[in-house]
Amino acid sequence: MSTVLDATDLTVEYRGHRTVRAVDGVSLTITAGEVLALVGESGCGKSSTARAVIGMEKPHSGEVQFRGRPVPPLGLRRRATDLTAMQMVFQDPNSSLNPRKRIGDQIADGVTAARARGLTSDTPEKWLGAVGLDPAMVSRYPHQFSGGQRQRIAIARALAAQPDLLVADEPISALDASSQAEVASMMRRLCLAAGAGMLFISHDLSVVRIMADRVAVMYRGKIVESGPTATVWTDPLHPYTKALLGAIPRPDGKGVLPAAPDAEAPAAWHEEMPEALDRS
Amino acid sequence: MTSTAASPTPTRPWQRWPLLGYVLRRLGTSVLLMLGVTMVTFVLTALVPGDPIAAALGEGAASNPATVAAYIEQHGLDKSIPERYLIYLTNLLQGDLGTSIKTGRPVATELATAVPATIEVALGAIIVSLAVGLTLGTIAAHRRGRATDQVLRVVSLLGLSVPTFWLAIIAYHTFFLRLGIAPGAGRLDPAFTPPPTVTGLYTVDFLLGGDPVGFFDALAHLALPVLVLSLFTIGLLTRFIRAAVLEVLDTDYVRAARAKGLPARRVIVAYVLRGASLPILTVVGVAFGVLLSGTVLVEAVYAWPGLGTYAFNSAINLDLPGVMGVGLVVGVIYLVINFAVDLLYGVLDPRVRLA
Amino acid sequence: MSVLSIRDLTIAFGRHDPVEVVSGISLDLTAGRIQGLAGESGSGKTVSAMAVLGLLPATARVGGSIRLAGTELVGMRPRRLNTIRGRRVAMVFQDPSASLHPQLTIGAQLTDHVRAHLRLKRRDAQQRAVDLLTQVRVPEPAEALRRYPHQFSGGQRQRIAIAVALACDPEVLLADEPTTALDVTVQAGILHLLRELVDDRDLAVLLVTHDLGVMSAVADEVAVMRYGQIVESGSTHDVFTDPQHAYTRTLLDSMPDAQQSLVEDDE
Amino acid sequence: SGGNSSNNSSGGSGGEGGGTLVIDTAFSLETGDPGRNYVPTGNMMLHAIYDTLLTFEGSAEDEPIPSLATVEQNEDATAFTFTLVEGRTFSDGAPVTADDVVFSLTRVQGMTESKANFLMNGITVEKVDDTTVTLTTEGPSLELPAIVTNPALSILNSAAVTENGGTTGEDDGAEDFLGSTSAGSGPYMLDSMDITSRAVLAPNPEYNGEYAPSFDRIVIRNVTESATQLINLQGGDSNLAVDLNGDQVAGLDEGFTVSSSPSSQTIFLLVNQNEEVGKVTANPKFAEAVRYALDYEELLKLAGEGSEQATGVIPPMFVGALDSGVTPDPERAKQALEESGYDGETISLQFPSDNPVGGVEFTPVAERVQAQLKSVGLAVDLAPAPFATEIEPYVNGTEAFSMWYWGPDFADSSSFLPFGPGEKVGLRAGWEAEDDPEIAELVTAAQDATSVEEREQAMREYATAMQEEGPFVPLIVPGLNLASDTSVTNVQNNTNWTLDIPLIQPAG
Amino acid sequence: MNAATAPRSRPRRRRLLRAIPAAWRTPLAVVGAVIALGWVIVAIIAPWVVPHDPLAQELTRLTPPGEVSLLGTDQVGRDVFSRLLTGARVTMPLALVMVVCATVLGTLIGSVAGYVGGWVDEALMRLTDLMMAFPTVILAMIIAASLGPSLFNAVIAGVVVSWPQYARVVRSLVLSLRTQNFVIAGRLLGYSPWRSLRSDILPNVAGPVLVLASLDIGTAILLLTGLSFLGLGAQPPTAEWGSMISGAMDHIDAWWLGVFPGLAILTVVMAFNFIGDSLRDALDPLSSAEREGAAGTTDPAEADPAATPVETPTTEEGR
Ligand SMILES: Nc1ncnc2c1ncn2[C@@H]1O[C@H](COP(=O)(O)OP(=O)(O)OP(=O)(O)O)[C@@H](O)[C@H]1O
Ligand SMILES: Nc1ncnc2c1ncn2[C@@H]1O[C@H](COP(=O)(O)OP(=O)(O)OP(=O)(O)O)[C@@H](O)[C@H]1O
Ligand SMILES: [Mg+2]
Ligand SMILES: [Mg+2]
Repeated sequence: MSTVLDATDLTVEYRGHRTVRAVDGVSLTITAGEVLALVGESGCGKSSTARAVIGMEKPHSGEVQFRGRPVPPLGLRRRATDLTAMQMVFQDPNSSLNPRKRIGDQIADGVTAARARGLTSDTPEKWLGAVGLDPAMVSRYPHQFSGGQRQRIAIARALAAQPDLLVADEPISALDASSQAEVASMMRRLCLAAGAGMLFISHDLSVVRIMADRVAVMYRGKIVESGPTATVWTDPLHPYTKALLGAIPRPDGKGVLPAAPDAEAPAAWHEEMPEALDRS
Repeated sequence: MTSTAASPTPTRPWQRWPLLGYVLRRLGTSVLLMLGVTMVTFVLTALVPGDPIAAALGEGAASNPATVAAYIEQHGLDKSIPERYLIYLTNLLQGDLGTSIKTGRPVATELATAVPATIEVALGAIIVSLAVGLTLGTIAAHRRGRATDQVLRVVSLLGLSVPTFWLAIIAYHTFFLRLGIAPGAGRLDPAFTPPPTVTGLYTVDFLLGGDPVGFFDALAHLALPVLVLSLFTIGLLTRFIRAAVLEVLDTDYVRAARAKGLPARRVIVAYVLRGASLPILTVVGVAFGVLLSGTVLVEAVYAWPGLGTYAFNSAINLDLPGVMGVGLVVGVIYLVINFAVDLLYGVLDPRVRLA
Repeated sequence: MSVLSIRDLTIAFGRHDPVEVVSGISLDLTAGRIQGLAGESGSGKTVSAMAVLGLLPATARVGGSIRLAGTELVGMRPRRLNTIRGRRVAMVFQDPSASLHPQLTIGAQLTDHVRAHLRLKRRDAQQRAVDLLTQVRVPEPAEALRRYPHQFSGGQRQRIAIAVALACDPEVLLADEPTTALDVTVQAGILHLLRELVDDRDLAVLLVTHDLGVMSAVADEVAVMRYGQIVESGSTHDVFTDPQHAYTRTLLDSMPDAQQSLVEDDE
Repeated sequence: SGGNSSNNSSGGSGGEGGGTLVIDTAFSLETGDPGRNYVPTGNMMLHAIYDTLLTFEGSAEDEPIPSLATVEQNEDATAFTFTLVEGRTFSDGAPVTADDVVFSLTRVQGMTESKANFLMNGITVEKVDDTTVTLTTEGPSLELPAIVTNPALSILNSAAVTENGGTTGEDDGAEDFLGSTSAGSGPYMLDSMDITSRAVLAPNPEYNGEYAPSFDRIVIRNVTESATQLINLQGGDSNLAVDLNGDQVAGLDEGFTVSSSPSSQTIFLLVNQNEEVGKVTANPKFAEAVRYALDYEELLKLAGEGSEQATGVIPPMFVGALDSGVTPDPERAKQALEESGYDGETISLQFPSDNPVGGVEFTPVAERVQAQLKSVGLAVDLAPAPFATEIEPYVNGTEAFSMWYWGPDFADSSSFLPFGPGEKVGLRAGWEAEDDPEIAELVTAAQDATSVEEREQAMREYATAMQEEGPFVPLIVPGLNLASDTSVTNVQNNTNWTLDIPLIQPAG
Repeated sequence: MNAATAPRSRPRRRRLLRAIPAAWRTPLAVVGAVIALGWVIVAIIAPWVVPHDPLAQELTRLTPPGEVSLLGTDQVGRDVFSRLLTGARVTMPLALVMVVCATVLGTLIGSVAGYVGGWVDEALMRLTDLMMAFPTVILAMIIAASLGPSLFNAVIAGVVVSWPQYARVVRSLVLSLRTQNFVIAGRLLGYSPWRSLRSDILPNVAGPVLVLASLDIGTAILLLTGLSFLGLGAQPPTAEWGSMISGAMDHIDAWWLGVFPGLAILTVVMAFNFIGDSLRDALDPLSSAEREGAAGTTDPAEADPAATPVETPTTEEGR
């Protein structure tokens, strides 16, 4: 399969009062039709990685290649047409749609982007249907939808552009617990149907388990463990991965308290374990 | 100029501030800003289609060639405008604000009396509006949607609607002449001698000189202009503080404070107002500028020898150095206020760093 | 024995045409036990908890009865309620960063109600605060008193918030989604802490959460709310293993844990 | 609120045997140095502090009377011998000597940057002996006695002034000194002065002249708004208001005395004779049309109490003034307008808007002029500007049609000769000497007169000619309204110093 | 499952459309609208209804109200009532023009500064700083004095002093919008910067700017009348309220000269302030919820009218 995304040695820094190195030497590859999940605790640099990948943030060092060509940072210039094959779905459904524009028009923008690359794309109504919404609602405004629905619309807009790569930054964490799994599986389904690759970011390992082909566990800016989801889930190697998995409370009614790490951040979590990377 | 950054470094505010670098940078931008202010004023005044000399000398002397020549020389009016600006800047660096074309006195001397007079009124008005605005704004926020809130809303919007220049004379007529409860015009009763100048604020100077009678007289003369001026800022602050308090009232930390069973008064003072202090501080800075503007329209009525009158007279008399002086002073006041506001930010909010 | 008993609690909002958001729920909190309250967003969990402390806005109308060891709390005058708030019934809010005042030191927020309720001297109150911080395992407690909330991590902040709630030795603790904003590893620590405190102090806890995993891990009893009503309640084990109400079942089924992986084959 | 401030009346009580006199006026004060002063408030204040060689008493301004000196003039009116009266002293006890006179007058001559400098142009000062000084001029100068009454030519204590930086050259540095204390021989002394707010006078203990100080303290306050002056007077915060207009004093009740009299100023219309500047206004018929179109009595109503119709360029109280002014004649005006070649275009009337003269605001007058001219078919729009902006085009003679005022530099008719063709004001109307050689001759005649009778004759002829052919339309001589409460008496006005402070007495 | 069950949310009108009727419902807004409308009507029909030519000096001067005319006559015998009505034609349109110009200019500069960023932002913001360093009236005074006093120049002065606040507000709005996900999403779809600004950013800036502008009309009227009062605005014989008051200063005993124009200014400014304040309330989610009786919302989702309650089991998480 063809590689759509190849990020090597990405480093992202935020300069300010003190320079924060949010991403510290992260390498990722995604092939077409594959879902790679990036998990880790809050603030570990998942979003920063996603932003660097899509070009919203200029990496401090390292390189991002999309289909073999470098991704320039999103500046004042208009984005090159073929780069519109990279799309993103954001965490906050409230801010990912323009509140003053009908949702149909917003999805249509995706369609236009696909056409500009010489591809065909369905009508906004079709896309609405595809994400499980009533096609009759195209002429509504975003505020007339619930958060979950808005997230679906955002997904429809991204998919309407017929992307080769979809970057989804915690697309489901703002959703009601009961619909998280459903939206996640829908995304996977639609993405794979289009033959696109997906970078799926989440802090919730149990969601990641059901939908990702591969998973990369991130801790404090570094990837500490990666490999096929089932392998990592059943047999974690890195102490941090173990702690992460162990801390998930199971709704089994058994009253078992999840294991809690002693201190806030045991030294072992910082350990580099080359054998935990690229597991098979 | 401030930013929030979360980093667990030292504990005391003054230890945390890398003050020197900050102050230096701040000074740098201030100097640039002042340069801009002087330039704008200079250009504006140079545009004026009049002859400052004729204006200053008036009828008789304007026809006396000797005097005109002396004037032109004294004020360097024969030079080109850029040249004059450069000379002005050079003198400025030596603390010389030039000489008024109209009166022939150093602008610095004239401003030295005008500025404190206005500052005294403006400060008074700020104090009054803050006190009233805090009270009314907090009450309105607590009673939001109820009758009290509506009444306060109308009252504060009314305050924002009154033309000050009109109110000034009406208030003077009413409170001094009709009711006899306000003292006459000016900063002091004619029977009093101004206190020895320390700060230039009569009330403060009287206190420093240990003269309570003079202090009360100065205070009484301050009352009417302050009240008239503060009507607008009371409205401004009340509306604003209401909004700020509302925002804070809706936070979890206030809810948490109430859940702790703290007395209502303590919740308001220690938690709510504390939480609203930053936006309030900002709007107080804005209000100060509004007040400085307002004085122009009010000072004449109260025979108050302040900056407003001075600015008006300088502008109308084409007194270039005078206008420049006003621009400069007002710019400095603006910078000082902004600086003070930013410093206070740091004091009031541990999250704010001066960076 | 029930410390806090809620009977037929109704809550409505709006003066003109009131909307009832909670319609007659009953719950009993018992010392030394954690009562879980689950349910979807907007079902009325938070407002029910707030009604106990009289923290609802003036537009809310509360009906029914809430009794704390026999004393009726509904309709109690604010001044008297203040002697109960924080002293006998305490509350922890969802967002640890939002429930601490950003401009006040931890010390001030930990001691002001202690001094108001227990009339302790400053020094004693501070000593008490240090003890509390030690108990909730905030490192360097003495030093921590002088710091501001932003100088702590999210987990630490929630621990501090819990310490604030426990400062006056309350009998009842209302915890409204105390771990939702935290990472799972941090969440696990807080859950342990909660369990420990309940066991050590004989606290009665109302734990509001929508996370069934959390519920299953720490709650002794569970009540499930929907549309302002309790649709199912019972011991945690029973509810989770043998849900009676259809809604509870849907809820459990939709959990990712209950679902099969969508990834068919490894590559 | 204001709180404890019930001393409205006590502060300003000037009645009982001295006490404080509070005078409100809109300040034009610039300096405490007589030699540098040439503004009304300064004159008012300095007249109470300093004596001049000659003076006027109150509003009696026909002829200067002796003050520090008596005067003798020669036949040609070119040499004037001043003999100091005996025994007068300065406030520090030093006697007034001829040296002081020479110093004071030459000092003004030396200070070229002083606005008063021109008063001494062409005058030579010489000391004869300790009590005698002569002033000589090149040509006949009957007005010299009037000139030396000007407070700018006050006699200073030369010893004190020299000690504090005073010189007779360009390097004089005594202004600051004279701004904080005084060095004169007048009834009062300067106690303190802030040119933006107030000047305080105290009695001169060494005073030994005619007008002994009768107040313990005189406070002259800067109150720019006449409305505030009125309220202050009514409310008892001041005893005397200087700048009230006719309507304002008309509304005062019995508790107040008003001394209204015409000022020596004249408000007039200027009609430019320069074709390049004025186009149609340059036609003499245009001025005629304006002159006869106006209803002067109606205009006068705006000016109120104390004002008079301007009968000509010389105001009524001066030698040579005409007895009656122009009688309106709309028909004549319309005809003249037609003859002038005017065909309906709108003419701008320029005037200074921020400079009331004797309480008369220019704006309503201009509005009324506009309305009246409209009735004869002359369309005018108003183009006011601040004095400072307006004065330059006026002085340079580039205003086609404007409204200005003229006041004498000293109380003498010769101050009105500048209206003549080719003279200072005449030129401002684009009126060259050759435009009207006849009137130009009349001006010379008036200037060169050496006897009072000869002069009066020449003046009258000049005024008459100006009224018929001049490019000026005198409108109003505004009144000066001095309003005072009952605590003071003998409030008199004067051309030179507006209000004669030394004359004022406490009532009762 | 919730994919299938589309929420039966009540049909809702656009937020702005919805906001206006809500705002109109408050008594304050109604009073403001009625007064403002009244003055606007007066301004339109004034020439036909005034009993006298506002410039004609045909009456006895200084007669009190009721004697020869409704509101008395002024110092040159003009009818105060006619001048008052005519005055509405002068100040109000100019204040509107001033606010519109300041808004356009400020929005333009602010959005360019905010969107382009970098040194352009720096330079433009220093410029606004510079303008804000002068108190408005003083700067306006200097400008009016140097351009020469006239109403037109007063408006220019007003624009010069009031655009910076718009620039600031717009800039900060644009700055925060620029990083909003929907703007970035647009850019990822290949929007040009101009298109992004036009279709994603400016429409979302419009609301707050509109509120600011409506609150500013009152201030603009106060500024213009204030300048006229100082003699730097309207010139005689124009019937303008500020200069009418200025003329009245010399006739303080003829109270009707000043009181009526003062009240006219007061009522007009008040009306616009009422409207602006209500509009702000209506657009401000917190208080619009409050007006609907839901004071003290505990649920932020509820506080945001965008996130309206939906009667199906499937709504999003509270936060
Ligand atoms: N614009 C920024 N400026 C400065 N620091 C930033 C900025 N954005 C992120 N950071 C810091 O970079 C680090 C990584 O942030 P990032 O948003 O990538 O984390 P994340 O893994 O997405 O966390 P979350 O799960 O909370 O979204 C954090 O410490 C954060 O504070
Ligand atoms: N102040 C208020 N005014 C009007 N309605 C309110 C107010 N506060 C809450 N509500 C409504 O009451 C209902 C219950 O809200 P509540 O916050 O208790 O839900 P919850 O179960 O805690 O949900 P979540 O899981 O999202 O926290 C909601 O429909 C909400 O819209
Ligand atoms: Mg993130
Ligand atoms: Mg809740």
